[in-house]
Amino acid sequence: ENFPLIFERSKPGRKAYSLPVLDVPDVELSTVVPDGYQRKEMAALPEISEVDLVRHYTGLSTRNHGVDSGFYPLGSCTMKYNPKRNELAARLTGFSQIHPLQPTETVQGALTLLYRLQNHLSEITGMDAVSLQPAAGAAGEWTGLMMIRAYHEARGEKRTRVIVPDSAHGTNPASAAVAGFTTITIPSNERGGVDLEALRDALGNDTAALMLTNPSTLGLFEEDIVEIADLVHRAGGLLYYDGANANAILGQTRPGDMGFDVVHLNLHKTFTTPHGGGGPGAGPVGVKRDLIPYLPVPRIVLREDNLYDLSFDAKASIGKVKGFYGNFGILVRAYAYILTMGPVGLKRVSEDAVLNANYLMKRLSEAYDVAFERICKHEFVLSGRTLKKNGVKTLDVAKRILDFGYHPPTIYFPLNVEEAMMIEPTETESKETLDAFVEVMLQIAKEAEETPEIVKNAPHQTVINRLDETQAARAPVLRYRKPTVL
Amino acid sequence: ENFPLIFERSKPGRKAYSLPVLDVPDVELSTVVPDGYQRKEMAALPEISEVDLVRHYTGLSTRNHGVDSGFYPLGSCTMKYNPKRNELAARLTGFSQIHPLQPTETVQGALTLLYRLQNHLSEITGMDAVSLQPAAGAAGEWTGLMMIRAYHEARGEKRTRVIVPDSAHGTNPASAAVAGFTTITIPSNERGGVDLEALRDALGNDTAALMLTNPSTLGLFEEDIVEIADLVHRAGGLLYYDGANANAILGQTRPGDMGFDVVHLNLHKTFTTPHGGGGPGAGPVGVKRDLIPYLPVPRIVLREDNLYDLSFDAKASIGKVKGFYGNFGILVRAYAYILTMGPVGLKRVSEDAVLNANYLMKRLSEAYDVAFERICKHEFVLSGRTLKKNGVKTLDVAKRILDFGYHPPTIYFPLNVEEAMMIEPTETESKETLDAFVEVMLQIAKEAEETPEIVKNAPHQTVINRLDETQAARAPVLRYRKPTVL
Amino acid sequence: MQSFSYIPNTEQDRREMLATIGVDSLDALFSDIPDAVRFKGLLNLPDAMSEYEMMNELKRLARQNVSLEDAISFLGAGAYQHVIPSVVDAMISRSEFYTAYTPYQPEISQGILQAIFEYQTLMAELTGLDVSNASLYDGATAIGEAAMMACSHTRRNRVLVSAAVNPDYRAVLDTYARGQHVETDTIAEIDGATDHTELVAKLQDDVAAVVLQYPNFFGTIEDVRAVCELAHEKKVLVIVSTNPIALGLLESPGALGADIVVAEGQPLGNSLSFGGPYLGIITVKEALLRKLPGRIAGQTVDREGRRGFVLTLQAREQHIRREKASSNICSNQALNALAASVYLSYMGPDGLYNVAKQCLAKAHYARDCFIKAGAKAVHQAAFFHEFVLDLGPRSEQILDTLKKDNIFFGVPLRSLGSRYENAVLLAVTEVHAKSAIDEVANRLEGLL
Amino acid sequence: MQSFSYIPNTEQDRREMLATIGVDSLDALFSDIPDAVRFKGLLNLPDAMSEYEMMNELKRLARQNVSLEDAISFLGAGAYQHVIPSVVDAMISRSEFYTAYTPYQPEISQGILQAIFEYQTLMAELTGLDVSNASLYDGATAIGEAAMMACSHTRRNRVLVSAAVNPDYRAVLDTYARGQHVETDTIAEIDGATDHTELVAKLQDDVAAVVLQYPNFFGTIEDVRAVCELAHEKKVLVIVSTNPIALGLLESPGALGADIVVAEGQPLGNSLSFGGPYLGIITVKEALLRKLPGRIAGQTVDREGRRGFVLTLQAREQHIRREKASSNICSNQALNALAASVYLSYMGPDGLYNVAKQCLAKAHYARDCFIKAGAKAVHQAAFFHEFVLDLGPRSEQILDTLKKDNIFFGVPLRSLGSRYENAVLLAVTEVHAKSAIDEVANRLEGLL
Repeated sequence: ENFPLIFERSKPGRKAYSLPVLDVPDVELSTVVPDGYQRKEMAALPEISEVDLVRHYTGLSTRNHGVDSGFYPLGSCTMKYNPKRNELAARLTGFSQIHPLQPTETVQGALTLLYRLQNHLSEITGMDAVSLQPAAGAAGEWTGLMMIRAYHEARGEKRTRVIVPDSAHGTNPASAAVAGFTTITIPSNERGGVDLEALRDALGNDTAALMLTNPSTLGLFEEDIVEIADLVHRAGGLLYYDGANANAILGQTRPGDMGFDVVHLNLHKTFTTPHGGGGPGAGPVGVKRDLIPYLPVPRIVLREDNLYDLSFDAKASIGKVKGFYGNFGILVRAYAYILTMGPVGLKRVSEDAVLNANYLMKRLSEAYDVAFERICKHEFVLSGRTLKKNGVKTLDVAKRILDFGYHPPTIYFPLNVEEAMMIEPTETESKETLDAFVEVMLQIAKEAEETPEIVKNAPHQTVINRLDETQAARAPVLRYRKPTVL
Repeated sequence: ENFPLIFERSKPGRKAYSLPVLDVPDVELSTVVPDGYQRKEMAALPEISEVDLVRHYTGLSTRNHGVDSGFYPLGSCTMKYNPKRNELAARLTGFSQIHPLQPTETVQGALTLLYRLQNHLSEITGMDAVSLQPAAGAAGEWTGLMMIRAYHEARGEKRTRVIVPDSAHGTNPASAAVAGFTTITIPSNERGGVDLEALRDALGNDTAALMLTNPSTLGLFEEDIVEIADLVHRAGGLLYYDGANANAILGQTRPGDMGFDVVHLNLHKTFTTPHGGGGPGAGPVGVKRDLIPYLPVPRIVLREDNLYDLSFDAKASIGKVKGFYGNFGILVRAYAYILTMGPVGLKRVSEDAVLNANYLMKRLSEAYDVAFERICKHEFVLSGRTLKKNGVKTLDVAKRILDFGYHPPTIYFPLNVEEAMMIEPTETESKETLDAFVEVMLQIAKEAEETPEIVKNAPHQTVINRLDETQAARAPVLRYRKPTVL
Repeated sequence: MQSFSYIPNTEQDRREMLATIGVDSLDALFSDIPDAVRFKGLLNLPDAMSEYEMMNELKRLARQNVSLEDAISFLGAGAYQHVIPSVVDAMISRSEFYTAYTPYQPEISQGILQAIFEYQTLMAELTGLDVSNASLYDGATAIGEAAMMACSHTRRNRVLVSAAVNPDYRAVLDTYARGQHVETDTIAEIDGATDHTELVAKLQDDVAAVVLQYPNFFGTIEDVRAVCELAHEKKVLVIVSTNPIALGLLESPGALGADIVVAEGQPLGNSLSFGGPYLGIITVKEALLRKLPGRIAGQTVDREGRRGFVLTLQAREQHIRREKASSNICSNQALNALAASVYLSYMGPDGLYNVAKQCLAKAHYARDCFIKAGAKAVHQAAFFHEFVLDLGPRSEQILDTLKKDNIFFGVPLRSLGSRYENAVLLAVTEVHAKSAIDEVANRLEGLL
Repeated sequence: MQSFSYIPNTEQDRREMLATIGVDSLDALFSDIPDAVRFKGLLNLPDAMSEYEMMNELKRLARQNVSLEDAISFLGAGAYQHVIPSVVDAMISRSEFYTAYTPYQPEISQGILQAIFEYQTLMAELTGLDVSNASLYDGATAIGEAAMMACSHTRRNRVLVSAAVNPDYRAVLDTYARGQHVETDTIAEIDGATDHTELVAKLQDDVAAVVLQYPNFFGTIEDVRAVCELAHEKKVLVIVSTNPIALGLLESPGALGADIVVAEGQPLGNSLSFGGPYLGIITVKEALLRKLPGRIAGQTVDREGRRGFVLTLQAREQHIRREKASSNICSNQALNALAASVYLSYMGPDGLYNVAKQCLAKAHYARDCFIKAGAKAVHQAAFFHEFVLDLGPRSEQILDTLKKDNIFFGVPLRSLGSRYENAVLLAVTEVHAKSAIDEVANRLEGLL
């Protein structure tokens, strides 16, 4: 039976809403709304009682898997536990019910928090200044690249190319494009790192930047990072650090110390803010001293009278990149997390994230091909190519995993590994959870060998089985329409 | 696979808790704790991380059916929607973080609320004064009966018997017993009401009170209530109103007007406070003027200086019936509900509760025996006796209902109806929900006829099927013990 | 027609339903109510408020209270301010828990049933006894239930109660006792502890139980072991009311010999909420199981052998026993019990020990500070996290002055008699920062 | 070893895991980081705080802000105070929603996928266009994305922007435009509405789109229909930034001819939160679907024919297009979109109309009151719930005086040039009681 759409629960005349009675003189619409501007047909919003609404969304929620439902080793997404205390913190009335345009004297607490968070993120990344504005990782990339562009332009240099490794997230080249750059993709070497020869070839006086995720999406630390930084800088380019994988390096090394000039962090990955089913996130961006003039406005500053303020005074700034000051509610959560962990805790995060990943990789290597045989960082990539002999694809393995109450790994990414499965356990998982997951993965490998149909027809335990994605794309149905009654 | 117990998720040395570091000089336990009073063996509490704890209880929650999960027509329990706004109200810091022994000047808001709630409940029940202290309906019954005892004793009368109809909740006779009375049970007449002859026979100069639920647990209004009240009063007894079914009469009639002397309400039924999986509830008790002196202490009073206060000054009071002043958090929710509904809304509640029940009764009468063929109030009783020819019991019907995502009705109660099913839809359900439930009930009746095994072996869709209750009682396992490792 | 968020039926629904029923008006559905007692017109209540207005009104009332977030409070006496981990409310706010009823249908109630089973285990572990029920109303009523149970079990009808038991608990016990024609008798306290000499004198054959508190109302760590020995010699049961936090560090009453342990469970993750809803804990020795009031969850198996949980031993309960019942409890404090389970699972043994240790250390530190500031100790006995100080004849004014700065120094004990005329009871827990204690000590010094 | 609530591994776990891996220390797992760039020592951050301390610290910071619960505020300008029904937070707090990632695995993500599908329907309905995506970051970036999309679709690279569009939105659009080498040009406003004469003059062949706001930054109900006619004659797309609350009452931009509608979705059940997270709404005509940035959910069936939902048309997205992408958006504001869906489902058509009507009526009432009190109207055009008043040369002091009583009268517009030197922009919604408006009018009268 189909789970009804909220529109299918609607009944004309039913009402849940509750509003104060209008206590000022009512207005005659025709006297205040220009002719032809009164809405003729009301939007077909559902008409539903409160309990039916609550049951609808509660029911939908139970048809969804979150971190609180079970292990979620989705590579590159850092699906950590989202602390409940941070949810409370963000909902404090003094944070949730303040208007962004209140006089700054009346929001000193909020500005203090933002100022301190900027400083903490600077310290964590080894950068000189941070802007908290970008709403997501991709927005951070774009902001960073716009600053790199401004930097080169200010120096009178015409640098139009951004270099990215083939293992990069799609957002890297896309962000380069929307920041007005063209992209050069360079291959990885046999150890999964940047191919230095290819890099040297790609570098030139049109090089604006190299974008690097380190550790990479293969979960591998770029061992040649010092040399790479040197090469890029000598070519006149800048280094951009994609912080998607920063969970692996907290307190172990810092992008700033590695030679990066610009960095973004995904607070919804490394700093435990919830993913929200696809957002909101936050992608603060940090820069070295030379790039400070280009940071977006407004900046959060401490005035000489010890009050915090918003500063719009930055002639070289790339301007505004988002409404107001960033996803404040997310920033509160990240600040709460940093206060909770402290320097010792954050270092422990990277230790256990890496420990868990290596442990899992080692144990899974019994039945799956490990893409690169070396110590990994917070994640690693398996290849499902060995299962193919019985026609079992990585997709099938992923679907079979669903039957055991886990979210599967990221699949078919990175692009440079055949039948890739990218697994990131995070430090918030216990050894028991990893062990139980290993048992399932070994069982699936065995099934792929012995009873491949079970895997190929998976999932069997979910509320719905495999969906026809081709039909979805070929004849898109992107909204509900009320059936016409004949 | 068994859902693990929290103890089975435990691992020595794992910690979730987070406490401030001790900032005063530590104490040497042996210097402050008497010899032999330091705990030798720590309680075997689980050792678990925060995410594992959250997954445990989140997982347990998904193995439970609440009102938010679906229709819950559990007769006599008034399983209404529990408004979300009331949850917020009770959690306001100014309510949730106040100590009961704070100086009364610092809790005037709380006392105001309690005072007004007392008055509102007096108005709703038609009584002269209300105490909010009892923690539950049964506690309210006991409190009321203790007052009745005190009343008779104060008048020098020795009245030891309480009369209850055979359809009464078990708490009625039990409360009478723990208040020191003996009980006389009288049968119902053929219309489901009090048998007046039997009542006359039972009444005497030892009659302390008649306890009546009106409408009764059969969902029937006691049509002879005026005469009954007269009979009891003339015999020198008092009338006790069990408010379990007050949802049917809000704004339609009042216990006080019917002649009742003492009444309790179940705020967790009629006033939408959540049942919490079995509690906490609240069972305020209202009395007529003559019984005011016996109300429990403290009472909430308005002083002449317009400040609210707690008064312990009541020589004839039955004393204290609970710690502090009642289940305050529950009282806040009920107050929020009354403000939300107002007099018009509360009347509408009883109208739609009764409308829904009669509609459902009418439609179900197509396939089930209705115990009493008359207009019902907020609930009604069906008998499953007609299904018995194929060996299908009411229990089986209830279990089969589980397969459709509903909570079944109350079964085998009241005791005076064979194979009883007691159905209370409440006013918070929509006609569509009732219609869908009817379809399921009709289908089950058909199954009982055509494919009885489906019903007898139900449920089929739940996380677990029928449990061995005999074994549970015969060899009780009431706690977990760590398996001994050999 | 005015609409209400919680009432779905539209005017058209109502018409259709009336037609199906076969009556022509809603009024007809109420025709069984005699006209003489029909309520005409509308109840005299405030008009319905929208959600926004209602919440504003309640926020206004809430702001008229001084919340402990804005105060320094050493109030205890049965309700204690503790750190409540955020996970507690997050878990009890899962609507499948809080919108459910008592788990009568086990197949769709395994969540709550298992949670109760786990709660029972935690309570048994903590108190050192065999069996727990699913909860009682609160610490005060739990003593009442325990005493009545003891009388029922021993077929005796006299209960001795230490004067060092919380006076509120004693008052509630008295009400219970009056109900069931049980007599209560008080055993005096000396230096804040139960007087064993008087106890021995009163331990007659008709005594069902001795009730004492550990740590007691004054904070004193009572010699439970000695009392148990004395009582058991006379086949008298011992009921110990305890503080579950203290049991992170103090020997369990079960290990000391108690037959029944009761407690106010509020300190286990339940908010103060002006006195309720709280949690009544009760655990008993196996021998008393069949007299234990309230719900009990038990483990069993389904038809396929899977582990599951049910409400069990219902023959004890009011809905079966009816007029033969010795307790009438039906609904209880399930959600508060769930909060306690989440709390204890979160703290673990180490965390609970740590909380208890901090309470103990901070209480001793605070007592020393306040005595240095000029307050006088009233008792010399060993104590856990509460203690009594004498502030001298200006006690009332001093408390009043401190109150004006939102310092709630303690609970005045003058109702306990002349000895306590100027005495206050203070509770100190892990929430009290040293700086706050020092600040209050300073203020006190200036006032004494 | 210090323990952390979120890190389960015990010391023993770590030892066992290292042994399995085959290394002898955690340090060995970081040996791939060149020693020269290893971070030695500890980061210079505050020491770890317990939950209680952290929450106290954040409560302290929160109290340093004047929340709108303690103020009367007519601030708007892109962020609006509305009644948020309690069900909204209750629903988005279901952890299966908020702790999930983008629904890559549809079989275990039907909850979010269906919610997105419903959201898309609601947005299409509200704006009167064919297709919605799953959300963008906010109202400001939505204009940027819309303009870039228009350029990509028309293969033109010039965008005309009304001066009556929120200046913040224009600033963000400028940044987007600079990134993609697009030129933006401003169309002046007259009496708070877009100057059609200047628009006509600038509607050249290289223009991809005209951007206007409806109701616009000053609250004016722009003549969208006329602009659409002018623009479409030149095959120029029209992008309308709207306020979703207004659409409960005003004609939908789609019906007026808009090609792309964007909006700040915050007013739909999202809290003010000092500016974010908010909700970027975008809907387009069918013809533009393949250029629409961001996630889109679509309906399909599973192998047994059951209805289900998936992310679809992914060929548009950055992870497929990579360097050929015209938008880089990946994560979005799914939870805010869910809040908007819950809000709209709760309000229904009647509720949304009612909110809009109250905003309109109260804004007109307030404007009249403030003008009677001595403020001067700046524009005469028809407006929805925002309007501009001139407070004269003492404007700054007046705002300052009111602020001291926690009255935030409006947003000063002096940055918009000399005409607005002493002007403030006010927004009035259903949260403003008549009594509050009257009180402020009184205060104002005394100051003017």
